[in-house]
Amino acid sequence: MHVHELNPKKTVITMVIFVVVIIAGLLTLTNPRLKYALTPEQTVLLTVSDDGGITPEKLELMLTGSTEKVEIIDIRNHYEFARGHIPGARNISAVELLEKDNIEWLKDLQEKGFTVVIYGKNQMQANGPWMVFRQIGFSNVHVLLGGYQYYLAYKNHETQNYSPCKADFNYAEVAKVSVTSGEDNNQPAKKTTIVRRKKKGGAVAGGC
Amino acid sequence: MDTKIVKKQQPKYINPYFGGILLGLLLLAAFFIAGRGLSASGAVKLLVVTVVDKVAPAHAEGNAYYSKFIPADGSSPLYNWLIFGAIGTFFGGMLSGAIFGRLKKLRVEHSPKISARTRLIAAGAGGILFGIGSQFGRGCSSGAALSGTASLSFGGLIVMALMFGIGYVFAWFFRKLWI
Amino acid sequence: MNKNYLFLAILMILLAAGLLLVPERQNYQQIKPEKLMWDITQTSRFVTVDQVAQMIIEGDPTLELIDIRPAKDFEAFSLTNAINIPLDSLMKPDYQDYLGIEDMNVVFYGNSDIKADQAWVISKRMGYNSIYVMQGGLNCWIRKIIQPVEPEESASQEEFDLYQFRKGACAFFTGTKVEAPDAGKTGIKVVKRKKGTAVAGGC
Amino acid sequence: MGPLIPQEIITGQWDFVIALLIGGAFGFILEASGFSSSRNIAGVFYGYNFVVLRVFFTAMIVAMVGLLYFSYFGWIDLDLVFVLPTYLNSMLFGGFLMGLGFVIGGFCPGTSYTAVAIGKIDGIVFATGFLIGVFLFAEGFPFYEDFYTANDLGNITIGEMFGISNEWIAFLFVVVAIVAFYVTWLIEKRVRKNMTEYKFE
Repeated sequence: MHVHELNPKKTVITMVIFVVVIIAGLLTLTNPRLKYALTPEQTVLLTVSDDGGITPEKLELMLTGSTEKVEIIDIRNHYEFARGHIPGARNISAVELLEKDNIEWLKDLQEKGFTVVIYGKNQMQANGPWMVFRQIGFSNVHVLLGGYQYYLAYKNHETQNYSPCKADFNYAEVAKVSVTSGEDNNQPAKKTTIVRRKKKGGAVAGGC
Repeated sequence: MDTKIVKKQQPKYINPYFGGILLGLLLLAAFFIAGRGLSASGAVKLLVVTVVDKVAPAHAEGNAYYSKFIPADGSSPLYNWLIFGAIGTFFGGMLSGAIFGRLKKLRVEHSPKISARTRLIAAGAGGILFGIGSQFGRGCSSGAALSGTASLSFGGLIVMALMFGIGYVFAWFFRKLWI
Repeated sequence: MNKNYLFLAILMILLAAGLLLVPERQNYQQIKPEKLMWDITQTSRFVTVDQVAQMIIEGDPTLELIDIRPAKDFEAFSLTNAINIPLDSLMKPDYQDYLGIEDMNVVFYGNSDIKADQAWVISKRMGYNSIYVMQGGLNCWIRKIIQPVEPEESASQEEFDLYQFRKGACAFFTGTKVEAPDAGKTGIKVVKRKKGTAVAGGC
Repeated sequence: MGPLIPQEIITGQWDFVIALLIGGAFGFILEASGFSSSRNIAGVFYGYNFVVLRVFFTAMIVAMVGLLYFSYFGWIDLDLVFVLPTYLNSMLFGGFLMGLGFVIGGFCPGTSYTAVAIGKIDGIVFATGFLIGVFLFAEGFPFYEDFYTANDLGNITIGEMFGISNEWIAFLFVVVAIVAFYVTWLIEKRVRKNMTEYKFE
């Protein structure tokens, strides 16, 4: 054995430093409380399928029938909830949804085989939270199609079929037809008259 | 034997495991900073490309291998990470040699059983074989075998296994060169 | 043999064994579910059709419209200079390159805003920033920009201004003199993100 | 956060300075470990000096384990780390030639640079031969262009190839390396007893 191979003191020191760095790395790791159960690719498949949405008709059936265990979560704020909500719904506003107690409760429901339906004032409001729940593994969570607005309309029997993702127009046709109507008010767009607009209150932005 | 004499005969090398760990950490740093490992053969490749491009530009353009490494923007292939790495390697070696007292006048190191001329012929032949082999293997022992395997590339493993394996297979034939 | 060698060997084996024992972790580039939920509750991701129309008319170079409808629908009609990424292909590497381009504001749109919002949620999860959803989708686009309704006389001045803008925009998008949406498509300036460069929020 | 340069955290001229520093450290470690001497290197094939194996395997397992830990901590994005693509036929042939060149020449390119740096003529000759070899390869490239790219497996990792996780591969490497260290130590002791002429330079 060569002299320089006799006592690996420096080797040990370097190695220990390396190990300390790695242990420090391990200790500084914060383990996430919530983990994604679906990969982004699986989430894409979920959005493409029509799985996970529940119509008001179906919700009514589930509530009246005794076979299925259903919990309803209203994610609007407390004020809106107080003004009216689906009977039996529990109010957890959107920002509170992922709080520890609520996650525990949802896990409990999932184990007991409950179906959970969440809704907001329209489908958009509940859409994101529903996707988050699905992505973190709550496959029993469904979203109420159309939200509370459409639910009310359904209750008052003033609805047609709810199909939010369909095209309401044949866009190409409409755009072409408008060419003629556009010529009536033959008014070229002047850049000077155009002012950048921020989102205004309900009347302007909420319509569609 | 007097310990002093033993120590004098012994070379002033660092512990190989110490060197190994340092090299491993350096490799890790290279991955962390540059996203790739160490390389030695790439610089020679670029040097060859540059020289051929200077001497016979049309020939270099026509050859699929040279043209791969000639930058499209007309800048010199020498202005490259690999070249700077190789220059660093040279001076790093020189520094170490100076520190440990190995930086001496030009000399040939060879086994006492062979002449210096034989050693040089062998070195040249080995160099040519290594040069051709490193291009087929996408890198030499540092680029493909060490960095490749450390980054868990299957190709790196193949090159490393074959390099040492073939070395052992043919070691018997060339034993006179070394022992 | 020195005991230190034994120590080194054991240390190295333990270190490697540690790799096998540590619990699995997720890709750190994706944002945490908590953060995702927080971003979802913010309404700042929405842009109105008026804003989009204005950006198109002004030729805003940072605007990147992404049409998440199937390719067939996209062929039939699309907004000026929109790029088609059907929702089911959102995660394909080719299309991922369109997201996360520096200085570009991505606006998703579909027939309505629901599917676009879903595309937004997935992209947000992947850590992309500067992404938006066009509120109401194309249905709203047609109702407001192509077929604007004149406000009642009691309406405020602001609403009349808006109506004037929409009529102007309508002429811009449907008028024969100005470039039609279809003509614009040929000149799409495709900027692809360089392979391997920073995904937004990498560090 | 890493790797820094592909993510453009470090940009501009700095990367050449870093290349110089990394290369310098590389050369220093090689020389200091004794790689500037071809007889030290070739000893690995005859059992009288396993320094190559020791340095090489130690570096490999440290870097491999470190890389996997760094990736685990989120300090480095393995997708952005260059994984050498695998062209099976060409790499097998290349490995064959390099093995042959290794045992005949006694250097590899990196070590020959350091040998040149401390004034070894055999190092200079090897490096020149290497340059000629690369030139010969490039000149003959049209003849084996197809062979060069045949059997392209892409940027495949060892774990993917054998269908087990890369963590297990790293663990196996560590175990194999440590066993190899012990066995070669025994061999070296026996071989050196019978060797009298070998002295270091």
